[in-house]
Amino acid sequence: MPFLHRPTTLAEAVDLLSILDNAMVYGGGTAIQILVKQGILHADNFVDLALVPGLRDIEAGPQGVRVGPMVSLRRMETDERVRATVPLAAAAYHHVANPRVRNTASVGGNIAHGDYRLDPPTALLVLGATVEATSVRGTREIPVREFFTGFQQTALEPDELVSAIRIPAQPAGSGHRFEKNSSLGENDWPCASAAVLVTGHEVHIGLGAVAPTPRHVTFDARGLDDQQAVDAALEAAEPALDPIPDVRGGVAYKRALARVTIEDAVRAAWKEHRNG
Amino acid sequence: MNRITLTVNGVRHFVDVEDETLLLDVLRDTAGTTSVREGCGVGACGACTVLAGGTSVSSCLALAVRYDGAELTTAEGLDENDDVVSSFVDCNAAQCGYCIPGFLLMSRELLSENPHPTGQEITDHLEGNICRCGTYPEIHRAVAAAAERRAIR
Amino acid sequence: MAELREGWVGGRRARFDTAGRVRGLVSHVGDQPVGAGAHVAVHRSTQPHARIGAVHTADALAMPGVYAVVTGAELHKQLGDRLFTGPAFADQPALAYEKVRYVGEPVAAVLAADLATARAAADAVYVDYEELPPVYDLADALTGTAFVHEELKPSAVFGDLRHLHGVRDTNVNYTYRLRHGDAQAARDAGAHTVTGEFWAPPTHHVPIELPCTIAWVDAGRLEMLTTTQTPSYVRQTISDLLGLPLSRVRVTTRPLGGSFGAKMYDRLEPLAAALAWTTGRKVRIVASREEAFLLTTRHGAAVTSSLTADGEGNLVSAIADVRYDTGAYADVGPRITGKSGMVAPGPYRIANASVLSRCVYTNKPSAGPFRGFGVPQVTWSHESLIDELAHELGEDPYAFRRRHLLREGDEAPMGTRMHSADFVGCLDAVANAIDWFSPLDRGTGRIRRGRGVAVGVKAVLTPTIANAVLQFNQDASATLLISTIDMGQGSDTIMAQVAADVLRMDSTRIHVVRADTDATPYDTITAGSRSTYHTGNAVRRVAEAMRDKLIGLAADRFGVPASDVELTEAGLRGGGQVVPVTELILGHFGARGATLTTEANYTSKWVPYDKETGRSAKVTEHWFAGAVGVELAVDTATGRVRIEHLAVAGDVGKAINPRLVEQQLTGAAIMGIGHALFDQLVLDQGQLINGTLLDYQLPSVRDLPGRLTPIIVESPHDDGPFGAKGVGETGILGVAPAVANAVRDAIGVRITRLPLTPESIVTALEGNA
Amino acid sequence: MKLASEFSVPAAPEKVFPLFFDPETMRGCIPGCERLVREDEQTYRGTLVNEIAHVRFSAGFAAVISSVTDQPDGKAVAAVLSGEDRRLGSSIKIDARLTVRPDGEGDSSGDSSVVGYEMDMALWGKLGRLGEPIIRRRSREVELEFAKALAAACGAPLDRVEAMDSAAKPAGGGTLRRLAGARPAATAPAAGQRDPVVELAVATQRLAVVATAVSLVSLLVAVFRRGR
Repeated sequence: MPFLHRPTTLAEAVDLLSILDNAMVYGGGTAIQILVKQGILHADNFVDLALVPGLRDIEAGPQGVRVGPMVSLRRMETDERVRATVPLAAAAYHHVANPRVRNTASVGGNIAHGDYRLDPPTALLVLGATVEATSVRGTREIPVREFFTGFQQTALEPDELVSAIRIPAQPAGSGHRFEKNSSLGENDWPCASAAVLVTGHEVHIGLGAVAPTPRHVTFDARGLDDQQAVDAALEAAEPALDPIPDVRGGVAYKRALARVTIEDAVRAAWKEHRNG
Repeated sequence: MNRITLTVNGVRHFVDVEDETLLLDVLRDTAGTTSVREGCGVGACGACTVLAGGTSVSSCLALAVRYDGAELTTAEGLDENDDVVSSFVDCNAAQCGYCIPGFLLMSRELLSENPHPTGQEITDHLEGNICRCGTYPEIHRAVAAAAERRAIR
Repeated sequence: MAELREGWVGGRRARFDTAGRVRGLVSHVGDQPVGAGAHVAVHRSTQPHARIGAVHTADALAMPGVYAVVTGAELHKQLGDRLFTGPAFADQPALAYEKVRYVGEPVAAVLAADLATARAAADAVYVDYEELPPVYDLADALTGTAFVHEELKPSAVFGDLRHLHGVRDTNVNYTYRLRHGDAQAARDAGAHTVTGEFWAPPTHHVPIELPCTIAWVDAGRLEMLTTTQTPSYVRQTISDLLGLPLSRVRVTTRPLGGSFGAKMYDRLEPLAAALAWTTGRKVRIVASREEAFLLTTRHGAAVTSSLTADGEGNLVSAIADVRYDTGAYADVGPRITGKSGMVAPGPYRIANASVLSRCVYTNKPSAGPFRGFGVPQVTWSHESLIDELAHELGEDPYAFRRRHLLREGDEAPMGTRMHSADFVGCLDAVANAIDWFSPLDRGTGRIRRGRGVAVGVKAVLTPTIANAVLQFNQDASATLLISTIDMGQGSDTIMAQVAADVLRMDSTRIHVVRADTDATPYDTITAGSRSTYHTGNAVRRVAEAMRDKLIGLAADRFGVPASDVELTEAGLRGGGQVVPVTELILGHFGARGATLTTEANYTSKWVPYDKETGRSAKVTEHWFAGAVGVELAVDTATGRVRIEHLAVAGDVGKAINPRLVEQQLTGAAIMGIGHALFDQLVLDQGQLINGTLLDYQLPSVRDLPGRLTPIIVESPHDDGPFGAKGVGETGILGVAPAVANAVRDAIGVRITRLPLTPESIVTALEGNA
Repeated sequence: MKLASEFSVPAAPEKVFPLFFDPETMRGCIPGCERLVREDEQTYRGTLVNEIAHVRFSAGFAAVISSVTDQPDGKAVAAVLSGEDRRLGSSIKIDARLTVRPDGEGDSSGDSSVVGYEMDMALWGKLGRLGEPIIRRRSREVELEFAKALAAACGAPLDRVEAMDSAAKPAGGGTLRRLAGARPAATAPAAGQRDPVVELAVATQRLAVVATAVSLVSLLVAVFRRGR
């Protein structure tokens, strides 16, 4: 395993990232440990954020929540303020893997992994979240909608770390739904997932596992009834569907499942919005 | 080499570990708590579950240095009269038993967070543990029974 | 008294040490420290089929903490062709010698101070290969010109394989043929024929405990502690491998953390023994999960079959061409090919049957025994066919089966009569449980419901041998020595129940000794659901011998004939006197703590298959009969199947412990649900691509049916201990076809390839539309 | 694993072909190709090195031509490539078929070719265990890199090369015609139709695409560098 650095301040952490060769941020460590064991991760240095104070904070206000990178996924599903302010995000975090993984995996590591199948990015895309990226050069803000640049690639520079994620509060009266479908065991990775937010005038859809990156689409929902909204959603999502065939399904099946997932999620969110 | 302190089932251990040493190996080789077992090595089966400060962790993916100072509980640390243990026993919730300590600790965590779980909540909390003998029905009943026992007290 | 009876035959007592299992206090092989021993890691082939050139070990040897790097060539230099072992064919080397035959085959072994060093050093080994044409699948193997083995090498053990010795230019290592009547003519003349091309993929057992073997040399003897279901077999293999008398090999065991067939015959043991013997070091080998996937698998099997009825709906012909893909090494594949091929027509009265069953080498990880021993793969075929035939004839699939099922005394197509195999009782039980004849809400929109049933038949492994030794202690406790391995099925518990029932004693006072070939007597294997019947019979006999011995002592003491003495809970009673057992033995020996010893044997016999017809008047000691009924819902949009109710019935003759029998039935059904819906090993040109638990699909608590109903059917066997038979495999046989039949009922589509993934269902629906 | 695709190069076949005579050009086109030599009539050897996100991947590989076929609308060649990365304990073997034909549709000026490939790729060892989705995904990106480099080498104007990039954006269709999952057609070696010059050209081209596939391996290693 690479050398483990354990900085105790954020400044020290970004310094390390700027000077070390082949350094990688060690957050929750769940994904990294798996890759280490598979013998294919060849980082020379890990920069462990566990001892940096303040990175486990959740700040909540009427505008939204600001979440430190070392906050566990589990807290995102259980924290009352998160559940009240951004329930769609709480729902998506709840669906990741299993409770033990969610206890360990971190919000920052999860998004930095950039994997196309992860659940939380779908909700973060829909809610218009922002990633705070910090390096020795300072802190910049990256809209999540610009964060996923390629297959397991993100907008982060090698010397940057995720120092926070800010999620704007869900609008009052909006309807939301997170839907996830696996294609093999019930507890398998998703084969298609969709987070949907319906507000007074538009619908946002975040898609997981149906393309090489998490995808976001939106459309104007004014004047539509529920069936029209579903049709509009499927039409809007169509160009975003670009599934990778694998043991969990071929392209045709994954597209079909994505459409079912979108339809179910839009219907449920639409209904909640109407009833809400 | 790092010197860390782990409290395992109430006993303090002072251990020298490498950066890469996994909590699983410290628990098995140093603390001698062999109920913590490697089943998959990737956090997917739950056989290596340990409670750290009451929170479930896959010890096969956990760096030991990160648990310096932690209070750890393994299945050995639970009393035979513990509600969850006795419910598992009474419900016959073990065949070969290899995975059961992991289920036991997950159940403990669930009931400490949620004393009256629904059937779906029990399922949700145990989803990441594999019992290849297929003892799920008995385990599910045991968790519900433990919740009832606690409620009666 | 009632408590005492809970521990006798028919009682529902809990397993030994459930509390210890729950808290993880039962120790397993991997928990044993090895002290200064060497940890072993294996360098594996990156070629499916290649000649081995140079094996470069210098980099590995130069690493600090590495003791030795051993290659197949080095082992062969010392052990010669004894390096090749296997239960049916002596074809598998402990380390690849001259050739590699699958991706992941062990090529070199590193011995090091710790496991991490050993694994790093194993990565540093590299090998020059000369590629050979690979054989990836059954089609390649049967029609191509590349051969996995130069010639067939049947092991010395089996006389019926002798004629295969030295046969060249084939990948078929064993062929079983059944010819009963003229199946082809009957098919041609029949009124209704259904046909199918069925596929059951390779799968893995995935017991959660990883395989582990520790071996060392002690005073010129090779000793080992290992995760195995077959200690007696392993002792023989190691004896043959090292050229030692059996008395100089000791195999010891601990309870297994699950196995299901994964930990038997030649796994880590030959390599561990060879390394310990040739280096003199104590060695420990533990497989990682990824490695465990390569040690053995369940046979992928293709079945091309037909079933024909005449104008009156009588079954007149069953034809099956069965191909088992056994991978690079035969393991027990030839036995599976025969035992399972012979039941390919199914448990039905069929006038004419023809089966061709072949065991085929390919360049893939070896396939071996797995719960069901090849029978689920043929059950998949015959239970799909008879269902389809019922549909074709417009008959109810349950009633059609029931009409044709074999009854007590009927001769099955392979020539053996049925006894204690209540197929009708099992089928009725599951049909009742799922309310087969009640109206079903079939659904109108996206969700469609259906019901299905399936019946399974399997023969117990025959002939086999079981032995038992009983020491009755002066304090009225007992020590039972058998070589049955408790791997979760509860054998230690039920064997104690059998002995306690005979000896009218408290079953918790009987300790069952863990198999240790220095102490416990020979037992063929713990597998194929054979232990309850065979070892159970040996235990019953050894207890009866002890009872007779105690009665003899009491008769002497009372001065009455033995026939006047009776063993009761209170002690020995006769001639108006009663003496507690403790006092009887104390009086006999004049010493506290003394022991009485008895021993007993049970050996089953068979009549070998007729060479021409494949038939036998007694092909098996007894039959397993089971049935599964399923009610399920199909989401036609996603293709996902939700099983709402699954009922599983097994005829166990007599349940020694109904609680454990029910658990075996439900546990097998849950494993079967995985096989039905998603569980499979995916290989791409010889490379396993889903060999981690992140990708390999196992049933979790989320995959449970809404209801799961185990049903015990008891049709006592004349020769079983108290009428009992085993149950470990019965529950799994019919699960996949019952699910597929219910899917057929729900959406009108017949799927013939397992697993029934949502994609396969959606695709089939589209094809049907 | 079967991979198949085709892409357009903004140059006529007559312009594309000569480039394949030049190992230097090919070396420049194949992502990560450091060395490429012709050993004999049928055999080529090369080295692929990739340094992406700090990971250095190095694999020696060999390509052996098994057949060359003239077809009514172009040329086809079949080859077998094998390579090995010892450090990662992995081997790769590819049965591949490559075709080049004039682009009938689209470009009205006629200065366009379609390069098609069908590969049956076996990846054994550590990398093989990772499964196919990553490789499939990476194959598209590597293909695009190769196609762009080839187009540039053909002397296509820079704006057209850049246009390939945008046209190849996911779900864009256009220049990149993805046929993933298509089964390779059988290739019958046509005796008597061999043209040594063409053979060499197409062989090298074949080699290029095959090598492109090998470089997928290096790219997917890079994938994991970025994992968190």
